[in-house]
Amino acid sequence: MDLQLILDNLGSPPVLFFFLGMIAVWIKSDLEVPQPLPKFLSLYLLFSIGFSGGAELSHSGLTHDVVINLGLALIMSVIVPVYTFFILKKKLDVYNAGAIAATYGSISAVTFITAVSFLTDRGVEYGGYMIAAMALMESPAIIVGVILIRSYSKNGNDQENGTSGIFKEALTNGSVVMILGSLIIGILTGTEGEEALKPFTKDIFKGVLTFFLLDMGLLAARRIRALKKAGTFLTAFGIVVPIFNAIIGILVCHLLGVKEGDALLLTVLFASASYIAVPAAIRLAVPEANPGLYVPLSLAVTFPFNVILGIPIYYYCINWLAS
Amino acid sequence: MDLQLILDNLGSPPVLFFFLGMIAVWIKSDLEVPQPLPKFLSLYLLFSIGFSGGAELSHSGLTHDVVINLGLALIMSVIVPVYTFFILKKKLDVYNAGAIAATYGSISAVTFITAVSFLTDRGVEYGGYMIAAMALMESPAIIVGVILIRSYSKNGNDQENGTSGIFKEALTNGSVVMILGSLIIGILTGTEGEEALKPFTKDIFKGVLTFFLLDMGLLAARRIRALKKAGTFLTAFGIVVPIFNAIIGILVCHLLGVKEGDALLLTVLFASASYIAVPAAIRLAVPEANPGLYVPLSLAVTFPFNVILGIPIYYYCINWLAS
Amino acid sequence: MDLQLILDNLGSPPVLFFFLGMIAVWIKSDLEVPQPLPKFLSLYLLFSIGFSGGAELSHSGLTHDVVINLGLALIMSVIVPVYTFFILKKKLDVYNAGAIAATYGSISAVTFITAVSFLTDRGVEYGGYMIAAMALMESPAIIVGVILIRSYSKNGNDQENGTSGIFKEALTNGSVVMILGSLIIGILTGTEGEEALKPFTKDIFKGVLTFFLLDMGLLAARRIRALKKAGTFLTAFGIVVPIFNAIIGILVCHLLGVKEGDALLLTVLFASASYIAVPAAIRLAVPEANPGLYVPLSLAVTFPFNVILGIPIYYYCINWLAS
Amino acid sequence: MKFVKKIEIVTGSLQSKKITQLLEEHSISYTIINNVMGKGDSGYQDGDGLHEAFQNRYLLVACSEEQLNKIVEPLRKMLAKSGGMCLVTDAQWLMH
Amino acid sequence: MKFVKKIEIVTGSLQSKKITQLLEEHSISYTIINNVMGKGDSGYQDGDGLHEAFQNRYLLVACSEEQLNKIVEPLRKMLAKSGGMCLVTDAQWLMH
Amino acid sequence: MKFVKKIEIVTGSLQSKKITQLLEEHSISYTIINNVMGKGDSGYQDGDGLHEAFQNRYLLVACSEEQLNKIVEPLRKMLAKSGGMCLVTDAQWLMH
Ligand SMILES: Nc1ncnc2c1ncn2[C@@H]1O[C@H](COP(=O)(O)O)[C@@H](O)[C@H]1O
Ligand SMILES: Nc1ncnc2c1ncn2[C@@H]1O[C@H](COP(=O)(O)O)[C@@H](O)[C@H]1O
Ligand SMILES: Nc1ncnc2c1ncn2[C@@H]1O[C@H](COP(=O)(O)O)[C@@H](O)[C@H]1O
Ligand code: NA
Ligand code: NA
Ligand code: NA
Repeated sequence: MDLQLILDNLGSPPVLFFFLGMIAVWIKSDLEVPQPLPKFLSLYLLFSIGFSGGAELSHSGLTHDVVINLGLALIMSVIVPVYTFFILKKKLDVYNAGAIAATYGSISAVTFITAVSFLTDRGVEYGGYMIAAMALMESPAIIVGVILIRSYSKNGNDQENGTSGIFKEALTNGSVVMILGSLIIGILTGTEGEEALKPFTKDIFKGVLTFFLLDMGLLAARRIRALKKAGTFLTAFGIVVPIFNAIIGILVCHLLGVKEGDALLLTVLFASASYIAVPAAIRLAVPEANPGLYVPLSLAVTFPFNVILGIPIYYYCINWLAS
Repeated sequence: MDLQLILDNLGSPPVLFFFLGMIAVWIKSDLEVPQPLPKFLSLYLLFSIGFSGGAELSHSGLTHDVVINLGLALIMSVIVPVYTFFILKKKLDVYNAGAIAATYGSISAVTFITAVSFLTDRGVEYGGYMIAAMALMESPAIIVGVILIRSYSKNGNDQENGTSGIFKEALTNGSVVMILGSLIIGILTGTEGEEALKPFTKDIFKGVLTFFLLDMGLLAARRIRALKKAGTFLTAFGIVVPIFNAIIGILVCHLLGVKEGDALLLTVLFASASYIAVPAAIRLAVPEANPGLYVPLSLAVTFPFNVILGIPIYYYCINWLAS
Repeated sequence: MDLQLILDNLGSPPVLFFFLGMIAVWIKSDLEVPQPLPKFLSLYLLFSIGFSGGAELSHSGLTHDVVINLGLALIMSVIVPVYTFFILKKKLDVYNAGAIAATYGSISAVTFITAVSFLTDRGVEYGGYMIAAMALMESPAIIVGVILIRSYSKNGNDQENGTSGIFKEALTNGSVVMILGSLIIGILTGTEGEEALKPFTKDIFKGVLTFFLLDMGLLAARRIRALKKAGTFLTAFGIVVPIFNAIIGILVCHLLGVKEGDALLLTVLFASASYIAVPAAIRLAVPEANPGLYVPLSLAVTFPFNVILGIPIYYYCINWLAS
Repeated sequence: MKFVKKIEIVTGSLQSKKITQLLEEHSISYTIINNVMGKGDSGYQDGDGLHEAFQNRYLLVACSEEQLNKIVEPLRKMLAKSGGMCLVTDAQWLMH
Repeated sequence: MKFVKKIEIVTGSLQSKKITQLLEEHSISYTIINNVMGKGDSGYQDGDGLHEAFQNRYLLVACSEEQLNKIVEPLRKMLAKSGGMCLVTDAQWLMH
Repeated sequence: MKFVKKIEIVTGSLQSKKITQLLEEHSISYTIINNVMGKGDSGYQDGDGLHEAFQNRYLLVACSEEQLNKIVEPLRKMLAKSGGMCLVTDAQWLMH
């Protein structure tokens, strides 16, 4: 069954178009999705997933599952950057260690959305509050990462941007505002709003996601070259840490009795790494860190790993534990 | 009932996303819909509303309502810039008075489209010829405004662009061509065309409008700062004049027995002000006028007022008079 | 019946919006679809047509029709550039003759897609493998054209880019990768994938095509001015050669018993000329050729001719021969 | 290398069309960068206005001194009306 | 014609905001080109990162020598932090 | 401030890739502006062709005179083939 799940996932349109993007780069095709369309498509995905999640929440209401899931999300987004920071510090300087740690403490919205699409295809339910969990996990890791860097770097205290500046930036970043805003509006407009926007937010959703993953494939493949500089240690890090975080997620969810769908999404949040919000914040807050390391690692290693193999494997493990 | 209508409108997805855009600017988020996507979305809205209006017309045929509505539209688009010009000239120089007058004589397509969506949500019918009324009202005010400026400014006659140049530009502006063109094509292709394009022009329409209003909220909020320079007089102008024009619209429609749906749309055309076509034409034809006044006034005062409060209030009044 | 087919086609939304675009340019309107949206829309069309074709193929399986159609496609994409090259060489230098020959040996994806939409509107079936035929015909003409130029130009052999470079570029161009990739993914995901993406790839397809043809009309009309320089010979060439190639297509399809739908698509491939892939490749490989000739010829003469008159006429002839 | 005059113009997108027309009339080559933002005497051109009327364009021209002399007066007049900036510098053209 | 100093700055989009703020404070006009790519000491800025943090901005300023002198020190400090390039040339402003 | 050579190149988007490759080989930093339109000896590059083959790119390089000397010959050869413009000016680099 394990293998079948992986094969099914490999054979799904989003993953196949991701491969197509990678292949296009490898055969040196001039295929590209011109800017700023990828940015627009990702805004659309956040809009749709947030709005649908909110509508979902307006039906189900808040249960005590919510508290557990949001609590877990928040705790992990603080723990992950701390433990990875100390691992990374053994091989890298403080700036790069903090930057990568922040990246892995945060999440990848597209990986999450792909997992949602994976669940929907299999008719598995999940709670609308998981969208809130995703939004909640975007930013804390940025703050934790920057605090770690400031504590361990020599001239950590003569930084111009106070920690409060970083706080504000982390909380007002565009994707967080988009997800949370859409979620709240989805709650407020409920079934009526959901029905009115359904053709836009639901019907064409999978198509847009598929098209977007083509661009992600192009992006990821272009970044792979940069990985040579990163070396074996970092490349291994980009696969081992997600697996490790996923195992934590799977076990904790099992112990707390989190339902199948929610468990997969939480696990994917733990296992994924940010390649938009965090890198952008770090680029400004920690110019000493090398974007040639933290961007390709999450984009060209962890993202493809999760989307291609991670999601079906995590799902298999969750079900295997449950049975 | 009044309050309920307003609350309903406040709780509709397009208005809520408009608020989200404004909030994003206020909390200094970096959320943005990258150019040229807003322009593309507005082209889509004109395309869809024009085409649907045309298809509608091809069913209903031309009734004598058409003559009344188009006549009213044309008359108001000439009267409004004239009377507002003389009010504005008391406080502003001729150039700015003319520029703002032109802005208020013309219309806002997005306000109109939001009103259409308001009617559709409530199952209220309106005539497809109202789209033609909208197209008809876009341009005349530009010409009236420029003529007023040339008549009252000292060196009015050494202008290089003759009035005929302004005429031509006013009539060939992109949004007029897009609406009228789509309307005519909608008439020509009738039910068959309508059916074929329905998923694109109708089903996803509300979603695109909602997404677009997010960007309008971002835009409007960014412009609000500029209003401080405009002062209280102009800010008050931006609310009082639309209300006054709306009252004229409501009364005239009542007297002439214009039907509920058409009456709302006509009132909204009277009450709304242009923030794309007219400002663009004025920027070129009257470089002496300050775009820091005429753009924010229509975009950051009148547009939000109409979309948030105006539409439901006007609709309430129309129904109240009718009953 | 001939005339009725033409009139029906003239009255279809895509063709009418194509006219609207042309009219907008003629009346000097500032209407435009801002870059890079046209490029995005054309990517969408290739994605959708490729994917749908693949899904179609996964149902029908490979029949011996496939071999005939793909064979014909390949043969014509080699023959056309050769014979047109020798005609063109009588009036033009080797570089321009080769460039235009390559353009006419290749195909126009949008013409093909418009023909698909024409068939769909009439409920006529066609084979999914025709998408493969289209992809197959994109590139060979580039290679043939460049080889012809190198053979007949004096300093043909001191070119830096070897023929192998041209080969590689021709085969990896973005649109070929997009169509073939989507086709293969469509085959792999079959009915299930088709269902999941239907709202995106099928339902809104005609609307997007219609919108895109508006931009094609704008483009074509802007290019028409350049035709004056091209002169009568080339303008006539741009209509006579497509008709001649179409006649070949119609006769060969009749002789080989190719079915109605496939025959139209094959004829349209023969008759159409490239205005994206080939011009781009030629611009780089043969800088001596004048893009002011080969672009407007295919874009402003052959493309409109095929879309407006060609498709219905070819379809009429195919049916007339068959009856 | 050849000595040339380099002209850089920034002005509103719509207004710039007259300038390119002037250059066309004198058969002078040029380069255009679109979607340019800026702040000048007439306030912000921030591209936010949903219309290119609220954007600038940047024009770059390399020409001989005679060509410059021919267009300098009409150019000055156009810019007096449209506003914007025009800088002239000496440069060397890498012959090819 | 009037002699002016022409300043050209290329730096990260996010960082450039402080520089335009500095120019605003000194009431100096400027021109902005967005979506600029490049390669420098801190690697590629290729716009591929789905965020403007990974793009540069190009700023063009024509000002008097006094204005330049007023901003040169804060500018230097900002660029020391943000990286990027700043070129100064002499130019002539076509008066209008 | 340090004296540098400023090189400005405008050529077709596709052709410009060879030039950035040349700069990479010599470890010279550069700035790229995409979507540049223009008119030159080989006609219009108006970006209308649905493909970047019909657009220009603008490259800006600040480098030392030695670096310039190293690349000037291959650059000249490339431009001879691809067409376009290459201007060289003296500039001062604001050290940071
Ligand atoms: N001194 C300057 N330095 C750089 N750009 C300028 C300068 N003055 C004007 N500009 C540009 O020219 C545009 C129009 O200028 P103005 O007519 O002064 O508003 C502005 O939006 C700027 O982009
Ligand atoms: N010597 C140079 N010539 C042209 N552009 C440069 C140069 N140095 C830096 N840049 C630009 O400035 C950006 C940031 O530079 P850096 O801080 O050195 O990475 C680069 O991405 C380039 O666009
Ligand atoms: N004298 C010039 N001034 C400004 N830009 C030029 C000049 N000559 C060529 N260009 C630019 O270089 C591109 C290619 O030039 P060409 O190879 O001469 O057609 C043109 O499209 C222009 O953008
Ligand atoms: Na994570
Ligand atoms: Na009005
Ligand atoms: Na052909």
